[in-house]
Amino acid sequence: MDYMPLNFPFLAAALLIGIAFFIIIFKRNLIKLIMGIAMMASGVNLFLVALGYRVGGNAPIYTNVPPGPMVLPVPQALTLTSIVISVAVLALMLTMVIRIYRHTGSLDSEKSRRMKG
Amino acid sequence: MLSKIVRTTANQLIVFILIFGLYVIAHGQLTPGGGFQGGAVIVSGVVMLLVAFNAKELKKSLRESGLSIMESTGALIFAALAFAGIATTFFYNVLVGTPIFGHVPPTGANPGDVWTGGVVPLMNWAVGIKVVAGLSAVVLAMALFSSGEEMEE
Amino acid sequence: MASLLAQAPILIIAIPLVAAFLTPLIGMRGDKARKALVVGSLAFTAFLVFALARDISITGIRVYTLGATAPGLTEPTGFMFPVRIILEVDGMSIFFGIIWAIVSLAAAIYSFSHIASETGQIRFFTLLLLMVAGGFGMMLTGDLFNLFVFLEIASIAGGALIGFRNRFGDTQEGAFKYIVVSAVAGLMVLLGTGILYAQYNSLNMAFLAQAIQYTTLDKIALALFLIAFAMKTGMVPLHLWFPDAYSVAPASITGMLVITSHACMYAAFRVCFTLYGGVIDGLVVGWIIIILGLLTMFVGVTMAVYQKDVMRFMSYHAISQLGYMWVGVGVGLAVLGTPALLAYGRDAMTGGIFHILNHAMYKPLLFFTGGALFYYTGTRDLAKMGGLAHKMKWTTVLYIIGTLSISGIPPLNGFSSKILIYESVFRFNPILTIVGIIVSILTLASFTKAFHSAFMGAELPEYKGGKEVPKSMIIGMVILAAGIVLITLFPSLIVSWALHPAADALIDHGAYINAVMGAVP
Amino acid sequence: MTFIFESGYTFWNPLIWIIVFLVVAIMVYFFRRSGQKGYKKDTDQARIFLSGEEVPEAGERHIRVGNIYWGFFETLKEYYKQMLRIHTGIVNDYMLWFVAVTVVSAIILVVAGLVR
Amino acid sequence: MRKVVGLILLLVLVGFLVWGVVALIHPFGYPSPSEMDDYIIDNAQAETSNNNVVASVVFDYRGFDTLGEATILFTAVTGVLLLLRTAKRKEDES
Repeated sequence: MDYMPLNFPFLAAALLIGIAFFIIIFKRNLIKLIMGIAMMASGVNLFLVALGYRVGGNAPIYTNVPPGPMVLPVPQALTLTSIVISVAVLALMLTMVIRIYRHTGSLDSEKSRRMKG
Repeated sequence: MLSKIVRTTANQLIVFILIFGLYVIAHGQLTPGGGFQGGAVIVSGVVMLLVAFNAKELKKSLRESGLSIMESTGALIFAALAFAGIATTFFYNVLVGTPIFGHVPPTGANPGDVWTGGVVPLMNWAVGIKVVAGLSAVVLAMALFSSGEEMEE
Repeated sequence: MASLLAQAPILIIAIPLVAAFLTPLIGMRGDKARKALVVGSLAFTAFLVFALARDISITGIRVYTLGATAPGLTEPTGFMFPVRIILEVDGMSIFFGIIWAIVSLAAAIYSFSHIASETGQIRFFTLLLLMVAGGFGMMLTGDLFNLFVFLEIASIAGGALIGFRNRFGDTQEGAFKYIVVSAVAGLMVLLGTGILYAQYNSLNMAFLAQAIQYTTLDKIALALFLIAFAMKTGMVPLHLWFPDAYSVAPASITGMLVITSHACMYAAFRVCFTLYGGVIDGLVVGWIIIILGLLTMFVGVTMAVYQKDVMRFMSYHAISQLGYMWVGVGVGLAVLGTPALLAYGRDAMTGGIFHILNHAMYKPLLFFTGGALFYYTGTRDLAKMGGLAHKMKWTTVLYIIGTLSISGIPPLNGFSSKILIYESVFRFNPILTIVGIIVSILTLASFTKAFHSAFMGAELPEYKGGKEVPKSMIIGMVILAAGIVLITLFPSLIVSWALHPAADALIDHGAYINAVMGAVP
Repeated sequence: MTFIFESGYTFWNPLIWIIVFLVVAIMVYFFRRSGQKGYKKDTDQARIFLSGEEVPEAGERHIRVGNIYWGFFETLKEYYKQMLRIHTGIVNDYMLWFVAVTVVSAIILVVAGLVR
Repeated sequence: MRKVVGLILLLVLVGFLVWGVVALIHPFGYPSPSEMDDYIIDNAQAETSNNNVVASVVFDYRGFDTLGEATILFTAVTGVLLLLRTAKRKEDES
């Protein structure tokens, strides 16, 4: 495709981030909250990797590459880093939720809360 | 523990997953892939074993202290490779031009040569070791914890 | 020595990192080896930080290009843009580095006996060293994405350490809140970085500062950066996670978390003053910061008076004190465009930065004394304490030093920074000073209350048998108290050696750009 | 090595304060010492006297944290009620505040850019 | 009340993001300044002797980020193992 109307990939990223914020604000279940954060990470990653696309570009790897322009390599590297970071954060969050469930017997962010004020 | 068919199949499949993962790690400088991706592929094999057998069985062959040491070693190798160039600067690619992984490929499209990349392939291996050990430790620990097993300190 | 100094910026980050990787291997050989490794690496790092600080005060901004053929070669030959990651150390970064080096050393020594009865110590110290490395990375880097990576290292290590005492449910809750907040803040920082990358195709702060246009997208990115870092700092409507996380962590980690929150404040200053330095609408952003800062001061202290949990009480005070720094530096930002007031702006910024230094000394000290109370009594509830001064003589004296310092009682150091803020801010808007003085009075009142209920009174029967806390905890506290005494005695030296260079480094963003984009050596 | 600290308008010297404190401390020490001779441990003299009433136990004598500054909290009751309503302790609310402040500051920044 | 305010704020936020990506950012597929990436594409083979440009960015040009990333994974693994340890306390010596 030569020209993409309305920048659909960027639009998808923005909507993903919006939906993720909706989940994080309105869903009281802690697991859903974590899913929201995962979704937000995906949205940001999609935004980053879409920044580097060039029309008709090849992957930036010279092994047997057909002639033509190449897409930008730096956003891909950033996305790679950010994916691993989000995996690490998710693993830690899930561990904490397991622990919270063991202690309070609830996954609701209001019922499992002990500290306020 | 699932049925015998599943266990036998998993036992056979793990070899192929392992080989594919190692291939992805080893060709990180030539094809899409690298340490993180290949490591993740291998860990998916570990997860398959975890589903087929249970965490208690797997704990016998994968000890957590061993995984911890392996992970530290991988990280240390990575840091040491970065430190290798400190005579010029940190992260300087010292191996370019030497016989080990030092061939400079021709500019532009080429069929690819495994002995290229300088320190990059070695770093890929270090990261691969690290990711395999680290992620399997996490998966194993979570599985052990949720099945109520005691974990070693 | 000279070559060590040439590599100092990277070694400051790499040594704690490598020590952290080594800890699981060496830690198995026993307590002694582990403690030697932790203290040795941190002490060597502190030495390097001081050496680098001295060098920078002589030679100016230091850049270090990772992976280039020479550390000073920031741009590829014949091109006008940086490609590699560049560490850039100026007066402001090394100022924070000094604070971080001192406090992390004190916290490591303090935690030797504070957590001696717990399991999982090897992993505790691994994470502590990783947190140190993350903090140094945030302070020394000159690259936006690298800043994000180190922000995440510091927050993940901090989050795991908050949940260290995993047999209590509330620690897990505090850790979860912390990690959720830092994950969202980190992702927003990444989104802002992506927006800037899309427009200027670079991640280097100096290059971006030179190229930035202040388009609408840049404004959105500025809002994302500013509010995300402000949330990590604990600015008022976003402070709600702060007491939850800080009160449940082991006391040594709480002391370090204070400094990571200062590191996030450093990042916010760096974004406002350097990255957007040439184009920023200083009055608007300055007023946003000032209003939120006033709210921070006031709400923090009034909530603190109300608290009954000793660590929670001190966390609300930390929030309130952070407000002083925001106001001081916010005034500096607001008058950046008006040359008539610039001298006062510089004074206000110096005061705000001075307050950061003071706060970094007395707040960890107070948290450590709170941890000592917890160690002695096994509870954080002030209502269950009383008469502890009979047994804990050292802790009492150190608590008094911290209290006088935080409430700004002369001659202690808190007074010098507060008077600097009051006088210069009064010229900008007198209301700010009035609020500041009210907050200071409330601070003294609430600390008197806590002092009375914990230390004064007759010796309670349930605490008759105890002893003073172990030596290493006292050493950790004494290091920070010595810092307070030193600043108290020589405020003018500190101002001229450390604070004016730091404030000037923020104001003079041209020098920061030139260090990277200038003539290639 | 100068002790004087100049703050733009005024200057002040921590050394003077320290000397004043030292003098006060020495005076306190002398006053205390002058009464020390008549003080004997473990006699009726050292016991608490409460108009002849029964003296309560140590634990009940101590004024606990909840009773200090009662009047202050009574006066500011409404303020604290509002404050505690905000401090819910639910993670979702924290994120709502973040969105709120981000959106408001973004609007301020963009609008201020249009006005100027 | 909370729901209404939250939804309005969320809509404004999404509005900002959508406005930004539809009207303000460069059209998808045409990254307007790309000098740094072009430099890397052109010189990665000669400088790092690497066919895979992404790998040379990940491990060479931005290798420090990758060290940080590996550190984050290490941190998370250590943290998970720390939090999941069986919470037994050593006997108090004091």
